[in-house]
Amino acid sequence: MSEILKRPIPLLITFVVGMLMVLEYFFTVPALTATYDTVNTWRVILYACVYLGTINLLLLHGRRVMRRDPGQWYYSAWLIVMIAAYAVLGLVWGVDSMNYRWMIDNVDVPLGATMYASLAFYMASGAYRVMKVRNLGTGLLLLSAFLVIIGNTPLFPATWEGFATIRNTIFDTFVVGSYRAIRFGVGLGGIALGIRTLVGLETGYMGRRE
Amino acid sequence: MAIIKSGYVLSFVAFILFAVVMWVYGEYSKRGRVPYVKRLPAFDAMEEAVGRAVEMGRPVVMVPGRGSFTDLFVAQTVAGLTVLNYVAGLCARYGVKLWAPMADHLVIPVARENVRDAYAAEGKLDELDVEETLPYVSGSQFAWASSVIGYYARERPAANIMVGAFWAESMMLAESAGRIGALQIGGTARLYQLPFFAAVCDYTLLGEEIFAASAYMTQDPIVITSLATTDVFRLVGWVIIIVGAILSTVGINVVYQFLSI
Amino acid sequence: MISADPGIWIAAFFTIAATSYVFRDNPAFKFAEHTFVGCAAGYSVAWNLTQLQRVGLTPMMERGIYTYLIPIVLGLTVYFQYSTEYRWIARYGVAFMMGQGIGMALRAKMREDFIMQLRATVTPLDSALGIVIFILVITGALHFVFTVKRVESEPFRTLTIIGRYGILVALGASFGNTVMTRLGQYQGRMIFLIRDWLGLVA
Amino acid sequence: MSLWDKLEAVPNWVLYILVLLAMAYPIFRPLGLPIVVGGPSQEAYKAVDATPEGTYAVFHIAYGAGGKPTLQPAAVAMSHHLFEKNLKVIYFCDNAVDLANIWGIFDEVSPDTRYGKEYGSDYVVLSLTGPFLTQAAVVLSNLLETIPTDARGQSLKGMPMFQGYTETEDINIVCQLTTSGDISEGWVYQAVSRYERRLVGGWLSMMTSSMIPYYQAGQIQGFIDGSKGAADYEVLTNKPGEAVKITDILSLTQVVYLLFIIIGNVGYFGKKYMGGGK
Repeated sequence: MSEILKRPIPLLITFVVGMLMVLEYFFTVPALTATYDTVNTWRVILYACVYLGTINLLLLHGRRVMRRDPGQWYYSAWLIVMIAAYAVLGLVWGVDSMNYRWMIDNVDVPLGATMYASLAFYMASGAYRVMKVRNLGTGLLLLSAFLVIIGNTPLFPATWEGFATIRNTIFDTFVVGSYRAIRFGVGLGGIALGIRTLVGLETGYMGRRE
Repeated sequence: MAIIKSGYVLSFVAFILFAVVMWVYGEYSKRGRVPYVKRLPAFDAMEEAVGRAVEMGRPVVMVPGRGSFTDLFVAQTVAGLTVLNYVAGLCARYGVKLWAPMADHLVIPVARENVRDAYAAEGKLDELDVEETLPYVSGSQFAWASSVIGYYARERPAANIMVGAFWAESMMLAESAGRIGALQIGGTARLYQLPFFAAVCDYTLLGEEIFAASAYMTQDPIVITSLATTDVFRLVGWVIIIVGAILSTVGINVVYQFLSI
Repeated sequence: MISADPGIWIAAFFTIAATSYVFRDNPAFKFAEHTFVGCAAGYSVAWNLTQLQRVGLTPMMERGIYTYLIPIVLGLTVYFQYSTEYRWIARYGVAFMMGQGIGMALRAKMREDFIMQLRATVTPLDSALGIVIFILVITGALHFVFTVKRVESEPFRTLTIIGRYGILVALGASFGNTVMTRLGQYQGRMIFLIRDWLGLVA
Repeated sequence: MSLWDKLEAVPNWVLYILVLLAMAYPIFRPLGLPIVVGGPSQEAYKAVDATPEGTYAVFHIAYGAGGKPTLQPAAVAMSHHLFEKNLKVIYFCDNAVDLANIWGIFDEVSPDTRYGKEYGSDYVVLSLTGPFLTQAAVVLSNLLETIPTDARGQSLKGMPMFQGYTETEDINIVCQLTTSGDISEGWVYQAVSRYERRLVGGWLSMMTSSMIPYYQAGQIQGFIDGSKGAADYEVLTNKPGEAVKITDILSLTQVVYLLFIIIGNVGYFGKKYMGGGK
């Protein structure tokens, strides 16, 4: 009995729940949609029970603090304090409170916004150092990038409307056509992976195939 | 009879047909007739990359992406690990140092097992230290990126191979490795990061090409049947577009209506 | 007039610390990054516990919906992945999540990513725009055919090469837009520093 | 060291200082250039404008901290438009940063004083969790059953705007602003494909390429193309603000960027063909 519990039944759950989602999309059957809505509600509740990411973070940084890793343990200790502060205050004050908004607006937003924004500097040094016209392919890519940047810079369309037209034409032709061809693959490839997973051929997520 | 929504009939039939074609190809490959898979130029470049590392006496960096197994990027992560397995085999054979930074807890054991298998196949298992060759660098995006960039600056690798799921850090890696003149092979199916690899890398695997490259390496029938099935639908779509466009140019919209049922 | 609000000063410190990383990795950045990772994990715990109480526990107690115990138990099974002996129990929660997630993500792809895209391309070839899109779609589609040997010989081979160059032009356009994205993002921070923090501009 | 070597050897910190200066200068001396409004922004405006009075609009705020500088201005401009059209607006988000962003939107738009709107009667804020596609399904088809309370813990069923609320049919349009490809594509799969609602998209301009096939095929009514789209929408709603300012400043920064590409390639080709080949 225990062998069936280990693999076949979980795979059956994946298949049944997966097919419920798919059939509900194609067929208007009230009972099917009611079951689907219930499963979605369960999925929201289940999601709110799983804190693996935070646990892994605490285990990793907790170990660093215990071992007093040189040059790292105090950063890890601070990280754990931050997790505790934001978790406890979020529950005490409420995540919708103005105090909590103050904590988010003055710590999280500047950090999150600036970390992604600082990629602008990598793009600048990238443009200068590695964006070279090495062959026809990179040449076309750079020419297209160049014309789009000009079209996106109000200075140029303000002097000659044609720059905006060139930029829009590149999007309305090359980008629509080529990305539509790419999207075929994303769609069909996604279906292939989905079917493989639902029928149990792709079980990477269950660890290596025994 | 269950009411299928109008405008969804063709999609449902196509979906069922897709599963059937996949099953048929699966049966064929079980009887040894695995479909043909094209050999991509980027695949040969990997041999060139390791050869360059031997000449320069410098390491090869192979980054299998930052995806995991439980998110929707599992296929890209598996493709990245396949390329890692292949590159590890080449490094073991030619005695080149390999460095493959890890970013996800679930991927680490599988990646290390793959590389162990590759080194064992070349009879070089004793030369492998998995902790050093496949270190867990960090789970957080920018800490991970800064460690990888630090490695590029210190070790100045001869080649940098990046295949798998990547996010905003792709530009940082491609730019930093390009700055030290490494031969770069980049491949991802995450569309938003594709422009950076295409702009900076010497060889690029565009989107699905990473699946074709990994299928070519492993000849894994499950992945190849998927590729073959998507190709069938792509070619059917190709014919529909040509016939449909020509007919609609002369005013016959039958194909457009067919696609709307 | 320089700002007197302590919150603005904290935000300014973190903005500068997070930027410093680009020049050189340094303690201020390490502190900023560990703060960022910590508070992101912290608020997601508070957020999800609040949701668990509002969406799950309270309705179960007040309205007696005891079927909500099923997702809660499934959620708890996932923690068995930490035990070597009972790791297989975790598969139940993962199986439910994967089935629901993959089924939901998969179902609309045939229609929206394939059928509707085909339909948008079977339009009359009576404009330069329409013709160029048509050519790029059919050559681009051929470029991604990997398992048909016939496509590697003429005339298809030339079409696939055209397709690849079309894709590279499209990627260039996407790169150009990414420049605007990244520069625009940092522009916002620069306005914050000069206007909101230093008050050098109205 | 030949001229070409010098051209290729500018250290990074010099490049970064040039970028910082190019960003700072126009803040003091705005160029005040006219904005050429793009097609997709106009279509997005028309789609919202065509929404009948009194129907419901879902507004998904999902740009977090990374997208706030460029997309929050679009959220403000679009909120002005939704309230002007007297629609019942359901704001929703799935994390504390986006909830803080929504409070920030209300600070700038002040729906109560400027438009005479009342929380609970004309607009509401929901906080959700779970995978995105599931959140979209819940909001569009099973809201009152699954989500008992709003972001502040008040009961939804008790709110005036949800009296006699029929799931899905009452929602006339979905607007979304996000930095995540899974969300922008996910809305096509749920709002357009499964529930057949009108959808107005909004994302970072780096995402436009992979989303534009949906727009050209008519699946998405219109979209906000990053800060450029946000500036367009501010102009269309006659509420010039942060986005117009950012786009104006971007002129100089992007010119500097173009110069970097040119100098880099001049150095590269000079070295390659003029002497001292690589």
